[in-house]
Amino acid sequence: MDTTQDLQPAATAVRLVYLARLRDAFGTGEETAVLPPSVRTAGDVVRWLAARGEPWSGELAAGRAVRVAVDHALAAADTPLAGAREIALLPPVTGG
Amino acid sequence: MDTTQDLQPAATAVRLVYLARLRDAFGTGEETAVLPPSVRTAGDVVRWLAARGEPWSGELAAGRAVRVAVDHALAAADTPLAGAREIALLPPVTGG
Amino acid sequence: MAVVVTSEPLDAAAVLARAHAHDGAVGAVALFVGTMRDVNDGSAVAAMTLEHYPGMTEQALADIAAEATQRWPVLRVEIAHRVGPLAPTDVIVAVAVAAAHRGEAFAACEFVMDYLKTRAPFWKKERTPDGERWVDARASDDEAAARW
Amino acid sequence: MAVVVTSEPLDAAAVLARAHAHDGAVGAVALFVGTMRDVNDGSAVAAMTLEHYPGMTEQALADIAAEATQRWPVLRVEIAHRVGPLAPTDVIVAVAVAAAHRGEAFAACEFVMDYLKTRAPFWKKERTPDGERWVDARASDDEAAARW
Repeated sequence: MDTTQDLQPAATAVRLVYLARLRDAFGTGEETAVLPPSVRTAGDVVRWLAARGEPWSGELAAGRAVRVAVDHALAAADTPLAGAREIALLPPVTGG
Repeated sequence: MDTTQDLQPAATAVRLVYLARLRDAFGTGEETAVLPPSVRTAGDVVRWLAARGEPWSGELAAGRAVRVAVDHALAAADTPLAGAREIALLPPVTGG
Repeated sequence: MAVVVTSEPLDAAAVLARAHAHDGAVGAVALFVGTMRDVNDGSAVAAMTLEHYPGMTEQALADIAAEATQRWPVLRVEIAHRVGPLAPTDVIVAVAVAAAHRGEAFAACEFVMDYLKTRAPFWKKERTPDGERWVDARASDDEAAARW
Repeated sequence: MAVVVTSEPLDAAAVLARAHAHDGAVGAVALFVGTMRDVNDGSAVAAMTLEHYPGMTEQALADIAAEATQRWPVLRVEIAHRVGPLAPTDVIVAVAVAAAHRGEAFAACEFVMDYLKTRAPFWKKERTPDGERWVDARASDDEAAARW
């Protein structure tokens, strides 16, 4: 076993949720993923998913209006994910 | 007959209406009056009535908030009375 | 566009329904309902009488509604005002404005209320433990109306 | 203070009644009702589906209501939002705010709507003659929310 792994927090699975237009584009409403240790903030999640290539890269390109909710609360780009169980990607909302 | 009278418009009676607090203070809700020729504007009516003495002088003293409606339309102090049939004195309104 | 002045209890929901009118062009209805409080200026208020100036009242409300319609792209303005004796929690006034979008519905509704409060000939007389009293006009109402 | 998210038809009058609550401290209730239009961005709209994010939605609305209660001296904030399939003229959202005086009722109600429009996880998908389309967010909504 690589001993450097022991210095990282235990990797836990998070639920990723995609809503509305993003669900349609990604072809799925949710998945379970283990985030790499380098993904520490809400903004990191978006960049990490965008690196998967299309359709992720197009929908999540820098400048696209996508908001992140961490455990049901709207997050800023620098909101830490520590302990998050559910991370959702939201297109601009249009209710009301 | 005094011939100078012929130069004035024929004096016609107007209905004077007093509302709310003013009706209570004057002890009457309306009267019919023939205004003297010098009373030409909404402001003139207030000053003419104030000259009657108490309770008119107190309720209609300069600086008291009283509005005038001429034929059911709110009037400014310099609104002319020409042809008016009903002139109402209104305390500050408090509906709604 | 309709104006109602009545001594019967007001149904705010009916005023709302008349403004919306089941109209597919309407995306927003702002409704304001003024109700009788059981306390005012520190005194308990058991009852109130709303006096008005019959003949002028309806015209004043219609003029205010027309002014709102001129200033904002609204579809309908409905105003209903109670007169006569009232008890606490009774509806005094209901104003509903229907429009395509919410900004103009809110603005026009607030405008109508501000103008109504300073230009429509209604007067409140309250019955308190110390007897009857005419309600004083509020300077804040003049300031509100001066915004527009 | 209550939040309702439902796929059943909304009764705006019931939301209004819950806010007023037959409470003698209430002098003003501002109600906003958002309804489905039959046209948007130049296209006829025959039907709409309102998607939301169950679990977050109720929390987001409760947070917005709580924020309004902190910012203004209001007595009650009631929010009801429809989800699922809707037809033109259906009520999408109803927000009622009860307060002693009208200024704070209007302000808090408008604030709730502006925040809801930019922070609550709802998405409209319209059915037009050209097919289904997700509704685009409006820049004017961001500007409205930025006022507060």
